[in-house]
Amino acid sequence: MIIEGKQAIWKEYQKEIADDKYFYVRSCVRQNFFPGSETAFLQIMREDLGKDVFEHSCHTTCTGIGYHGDVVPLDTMMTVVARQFALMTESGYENLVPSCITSFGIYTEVLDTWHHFPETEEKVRTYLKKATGREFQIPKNLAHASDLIYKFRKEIAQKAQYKLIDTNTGIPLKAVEHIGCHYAKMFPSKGIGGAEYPYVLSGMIEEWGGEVIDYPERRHCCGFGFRQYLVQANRGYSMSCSHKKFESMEPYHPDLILTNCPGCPMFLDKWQYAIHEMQGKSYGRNGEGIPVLTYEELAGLVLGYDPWDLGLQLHQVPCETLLDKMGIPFDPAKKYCGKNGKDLGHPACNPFEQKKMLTFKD
Amino acid sequence: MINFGYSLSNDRQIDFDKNDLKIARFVNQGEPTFKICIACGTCTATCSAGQFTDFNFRKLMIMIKRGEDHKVKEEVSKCMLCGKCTLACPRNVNTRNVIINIKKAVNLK
Amino acid sequence: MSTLYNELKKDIRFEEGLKACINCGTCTAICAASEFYDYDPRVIVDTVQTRDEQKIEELLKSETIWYCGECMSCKTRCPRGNTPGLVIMALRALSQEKGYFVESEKGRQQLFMKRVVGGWILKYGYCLYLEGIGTDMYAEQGPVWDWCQKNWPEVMERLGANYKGDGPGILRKIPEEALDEIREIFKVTGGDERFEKIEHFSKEKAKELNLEFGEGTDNEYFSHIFSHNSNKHNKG
Amino acid sequence: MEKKKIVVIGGGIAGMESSSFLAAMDFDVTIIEKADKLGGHVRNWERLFPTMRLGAEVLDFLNQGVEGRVKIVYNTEITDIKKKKDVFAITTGDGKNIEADAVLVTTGYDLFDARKKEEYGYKIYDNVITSSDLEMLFTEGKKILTADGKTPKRIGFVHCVGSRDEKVGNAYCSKVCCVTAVKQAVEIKDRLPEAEVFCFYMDMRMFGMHFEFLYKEAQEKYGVNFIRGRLSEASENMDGSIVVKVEDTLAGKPLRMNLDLLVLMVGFVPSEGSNKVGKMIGLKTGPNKFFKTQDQHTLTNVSNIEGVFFAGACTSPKTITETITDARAAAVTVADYLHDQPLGRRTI
Amino acid sequence: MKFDLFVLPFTVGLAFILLYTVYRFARWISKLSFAEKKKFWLWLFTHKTILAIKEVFMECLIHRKIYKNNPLLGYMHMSIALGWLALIVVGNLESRIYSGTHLNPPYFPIFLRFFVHDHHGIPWSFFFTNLMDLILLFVLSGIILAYLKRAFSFLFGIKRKPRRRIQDIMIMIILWSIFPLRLFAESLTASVYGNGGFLTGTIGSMFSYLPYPNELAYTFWWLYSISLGAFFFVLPFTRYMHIPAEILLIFMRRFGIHTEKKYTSFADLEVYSCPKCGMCMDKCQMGFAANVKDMQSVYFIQSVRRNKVEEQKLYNCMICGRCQEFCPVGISLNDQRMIQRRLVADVVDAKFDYLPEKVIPAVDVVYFAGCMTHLTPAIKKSMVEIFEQAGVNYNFMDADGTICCGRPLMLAGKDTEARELQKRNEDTIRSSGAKILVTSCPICYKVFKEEYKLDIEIMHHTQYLLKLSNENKIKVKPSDVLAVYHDPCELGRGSDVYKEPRKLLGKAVNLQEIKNSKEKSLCCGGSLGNTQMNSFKRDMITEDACKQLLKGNPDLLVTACPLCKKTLGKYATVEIKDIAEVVAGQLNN
Repeated sequence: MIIEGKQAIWKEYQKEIADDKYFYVRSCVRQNFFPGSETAFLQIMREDLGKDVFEHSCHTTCTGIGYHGDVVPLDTMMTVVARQFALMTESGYENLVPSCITSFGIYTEVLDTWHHFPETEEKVRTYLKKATGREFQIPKNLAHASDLIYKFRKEIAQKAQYKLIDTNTGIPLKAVEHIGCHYAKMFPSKGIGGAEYPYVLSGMIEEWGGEVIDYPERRHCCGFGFRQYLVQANRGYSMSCSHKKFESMEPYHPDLILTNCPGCPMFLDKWQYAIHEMQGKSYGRNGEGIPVLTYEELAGLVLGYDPWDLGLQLHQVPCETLLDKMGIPFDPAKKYCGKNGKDLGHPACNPFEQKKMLTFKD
Repeated sequence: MINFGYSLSNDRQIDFDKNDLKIARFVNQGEPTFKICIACGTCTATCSAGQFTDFNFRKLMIMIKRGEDHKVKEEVSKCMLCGKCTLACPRNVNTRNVIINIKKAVNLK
Repeated sequence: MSTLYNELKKDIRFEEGLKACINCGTCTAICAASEFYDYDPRVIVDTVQTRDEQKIEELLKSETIWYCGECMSCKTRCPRGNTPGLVIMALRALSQEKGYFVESEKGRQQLFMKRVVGGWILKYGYCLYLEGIGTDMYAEQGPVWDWCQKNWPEVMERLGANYKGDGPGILRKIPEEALDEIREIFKVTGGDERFEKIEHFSKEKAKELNLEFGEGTDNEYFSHIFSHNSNKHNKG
Repeated sequence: MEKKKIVVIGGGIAGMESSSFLAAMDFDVTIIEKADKLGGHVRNWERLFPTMRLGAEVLDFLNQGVEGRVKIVYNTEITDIKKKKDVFAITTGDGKNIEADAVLVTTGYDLFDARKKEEYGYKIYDNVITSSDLEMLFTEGKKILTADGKTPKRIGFVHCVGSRDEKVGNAYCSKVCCVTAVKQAVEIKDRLPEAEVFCFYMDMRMFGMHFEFLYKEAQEKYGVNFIRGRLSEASENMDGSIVVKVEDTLAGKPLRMNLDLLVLMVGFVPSEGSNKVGKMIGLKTGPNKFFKTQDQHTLTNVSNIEGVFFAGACTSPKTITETITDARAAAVTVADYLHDQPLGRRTI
Repeated sequence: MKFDLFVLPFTVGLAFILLYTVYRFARWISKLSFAEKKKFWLWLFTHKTILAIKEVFMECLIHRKIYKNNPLLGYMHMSIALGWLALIVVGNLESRIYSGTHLNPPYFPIFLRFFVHDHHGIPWSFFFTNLMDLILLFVLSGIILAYLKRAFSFLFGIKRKPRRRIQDIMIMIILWSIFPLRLFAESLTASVYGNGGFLTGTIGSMFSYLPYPNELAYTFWWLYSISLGAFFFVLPFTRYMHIPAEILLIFMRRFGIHTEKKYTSFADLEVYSCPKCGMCMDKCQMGFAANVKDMQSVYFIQSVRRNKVEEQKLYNCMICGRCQEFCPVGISLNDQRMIQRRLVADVVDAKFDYLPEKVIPAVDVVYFAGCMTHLTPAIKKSMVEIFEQAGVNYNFMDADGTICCGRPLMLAGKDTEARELQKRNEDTIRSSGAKILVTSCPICYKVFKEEYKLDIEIMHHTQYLLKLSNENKIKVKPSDVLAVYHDPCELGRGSDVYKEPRKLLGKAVNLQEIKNSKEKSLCCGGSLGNTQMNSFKRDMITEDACKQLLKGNPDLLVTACPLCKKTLGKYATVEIKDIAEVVAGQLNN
């Protein structure tokens, strides 16, 4: 691997990202499965970086999953998107920041469509007016939430309390990144680093002391495939895709998988469990899984947030080993507690934790 | 082991490095013109068996060259050996002998 | 020229997605679906560009158009600047428009997508909703998720969500007037129409297959399309 | 009366052959060459398809025409060209001025920069090289080795890299890559008989005399394998070998394969020189960004500016044979113009 | 009782060969199938035996077949075979007269001159002495020719000689020495006693100056006897075994026993009857046109006899049957090859369950174009045109897709598979209730005739078109086109159809006959019988065949087989047409 080659490409794919005043739209998947991540993102942006990130209580889904599940027609999707724009315009913002890669893809696609087929924009404006009486301006700047973290990765590094370095050995931790198909595959120029060697996550990992490792199936889809996961009959496909990735990354022994898209971390996390339950195979060392983090969670950890405030307890693959490596203190007892220590009991057996016990015993 | 109501799908991708090329090697030995096929499909277009079934000799040869053996025996058994393809082949591949050699190869294993 | 082809051409995504295909196979080579299904986007695009009415109709009734995962990896690479993924979306739209989707096992699953994802959008304003994604239907979500769901309010509280609350925040309750706007948009832009079509044709099909059909998720037809897999989708 | 002056821009094979003929027709010919030698790209090619003759032999032949007949200005680039009435004033980098009654543009082509095909990982993966890198190994008589010095067991050739690809803005076919791939595949098998060689192609465009024969020989005698499918992506394995993803379109299935060495058959793009010179005189370019000739069938050496002519690959990808023929045609066209023959006045 | 030690080698040898021959004959006969045995014993005591004896005389002694193709060679064989027999017969007569008794030991006539020197008072002695000398001279002339043939085979128009094995060379030398030895023995004895005929006497008088005449003569009698004995002893292990074998073969053949699909006792007898004369070699196109020299029938039969059949060589034959036509023993070489192919390719590895059940409407005539005909559409077009013109109630059975007739599979030795296809076609044809089946492809024709279980008339279109024109269903107008006709192997030698195409063509064009036509006609090189030969070799054969066909510069080359048409078309320098096209072109209704 010749790193200079990649750097050359990264230089070519730098995109304009606004400095401040962002209009934030939430992600259906992320807020359900990684609520801690969205919380952390806002906290980091607002408190640690002192940025103005506004969230409108009336904003909704972009209908992305419905659209890519082919039940929501193009016009409907575009009009819903237009409504988000309207809310932004009305709130006096110009920089749109979606928390979801599918949304990011949707917004990019819509803007691109309007650019190439202006008549469609006109149509949508009339639809929106008719349906809601609203009007909108096209965002000046569109960036995915991870683009912001990337943009401010250096600032975060300065405030960093922990690094992606194995505190016992001093060796940088090995991270594989999973970018999420809709981030740049559709519009390479809209993603930092482009479609082939996206830099948005690699930049964070490098900046925070880790080592990025490339592996043959890096670009492969996690397998969500919308209808492919949601309908049980199709899930074999969904799982097989992640399986392909795990098989490909296994020999590199990554310490963690860092993800960009809200769905991917959920799948890369849960499929490790399912594959283990089906085939008895696990991909981490000592029969453990490979911890999967969202970029918000990683940023949070680096900045010294409490792992349980970030929601790492919601991961099926435990992250404790990673925390140990990074030297992040945590209180196992608080892991499954509610606010101010309320005991919420325990999840039923976690295969990976059992394994861990075993391996610790012998 | 839990049953989730579905399972891993098997991979359709031709994994060239995992595949075994012994049939291909055998046929190359027995009928060297096997090598010079340009997969133009004339054989398949003219094939007598092809009039009645989805037998595709062009594809069969490719599959063998890629080591995708699982369907070869069943496929090759459809050939009537009539020899039209030999007459039609622009590259003078001795198709009948190719078929005969494929049959030998599959019968070997 | 084929009338179906003309209808496809009306779809902007089709215009965008198919100029002229040279059958190089770049799309199939990178396609996740083609690794696990008898699926070849190259062939689909090539079939469409024959403009053959009958072939296209067969396609619209086929399983194959439902295999794509819409990851759009094909868009990145096509040397002719086509996007098979978009062509698929156009085909799926037309297949539902014409009611052909119920002719295929995978196509029939659209009823699930409509009722679940579609339903949630109109009800909650989100494509996914907590209560709907329990381990009963999504077993692979595992024990932790199970625990999480049991203790949802507390867990959410701990993680700074505004669960079912007013104002902004995670999983907040979206105000009715906002949801009304969304519903209105669906009405105006053909979303409802699509939904009705899916319901209508599915009902017909259920009759044909004489499976008990009903509202919601708790009926024979629904659970059939959700879990039935003929395993005829990957002959290797 | 004194000789008419002609400046030939570029001393590649097109420049060489056309100026030889023009000089022989008793014109005062000057070649302006940016390098310190004549011959252009051909200097980097050891052997030529389909005959495997040495490139040097062709250059020697062309030199015999140039030597003693033609003035050559080496290591010189043109900074400006002005046209006053029928006379061109050419300013060179070192400030000299050269006058000419006619200008023949033979600025040729550049090879496509393979880095633009990011997914193939040129200059990122250690074992991905281009056809010209490989040819360089041949010319310098070096061993063919992987990055870590091993003898490659399996080598792949990717056709159409930077050609027939709108993603990099080149929709045209570069014409010579298919046959070059076959030539180089054969040469590799000559050097490494044990190695497996695979060519990944979209269409085998064996248009030239004997090309098809070479193709057949590659299959029959050398056992080179051909897979019809365009490489979608290449990735690097732990051991540095390359895994490629392609659809075997003839099998209708995606295929993955590990290769020790991946050779990218880079196509033609208009040369930097062409672009500069083009801007200076205001030469039109066609949709493929090569110089646009007055007419595609008939006025193939005539530019949109009177007194400026084209020869060789600056108007479109050409084989050596075609370039030489085109150069001679250009010579006649220029002479015809300077003699003010009515032939040049024909319109279409 | 006259006796001398030296007669022993001969006598013992003779005894051995007689016993051995009886044993082999018994074995061959006993191993016949019941049906064949029945035939054998049934016909043995009938006129067929007489005919057989006549044939034995014509072929084994006169060597008629060889004469036909090569008189000089014929004479050589005859002089030795017939001459030798004459020596034995006449010698016997003579000996009876000399000894005055009918009971002489077997060696007595052979060595008569040794035992009897005084001819005074013996009637006819002068006549016999000179007659025997004459016969001896006759035989010697053959032997001399044999020497010459060995040295300068070209004198006999022989291009290739098969490689000989050591025992064959040995026995040949022995054979060559027998009669010269006899000559010397008799001449020396003659010189001692001053008698002898015009040959032995004359030579004897030359020897009269030699010392120890008695001892010398005695030595030669020993040598003569030894050479005879040796000949008899090695014979069974050499190609000369064909001499007794062929006799039995002729009888059995006369009694209607044939080579079948399995390797029967008769097939084995055929194999032993091969004299390895190598006549097949020069006639094999793969030899003289394509320079393939290791697969000809002579070698093939050898390999069967030593059961060392090599698959590659077994399949490297066009089954054109040309060698068979020229085989002096008339061995059914094609059948022999097919037997071996069946043995090699015994695995059943084809399944045709995908073939549809096809039913066709009731018609008088079913037309089966055949696979190859679909590659030469002009032929089927012409046929359809003619059918329409003649107003025949027919059905074009394989208009959309042919189920192969099965012959190609059979040629590869795969009869079981072939049968499956044939059943399909039989059912379809039966469903039509037609009276006649017409096919355009000789390959199909042959197999339809021989293998199909159909009780309707099978016709190749050459025959059928002739029938139509004879019945005036079509009128063929003549033209002055000079045409040459190429006999397709499967139609000519394969199915014995020579007359009809010529009669039919005669009506439309001026037909030109050439040297290699009918039985001798050349294969076009396209043969489906050979799976081994590459296209270059095939082309060599085709090119050569074309040259020979077009020697007389005809305007038109006509054939009656789509495969031949397609193959010859490659090198034909004049227009090439199928006979059906010619007829269709000359219709005037």
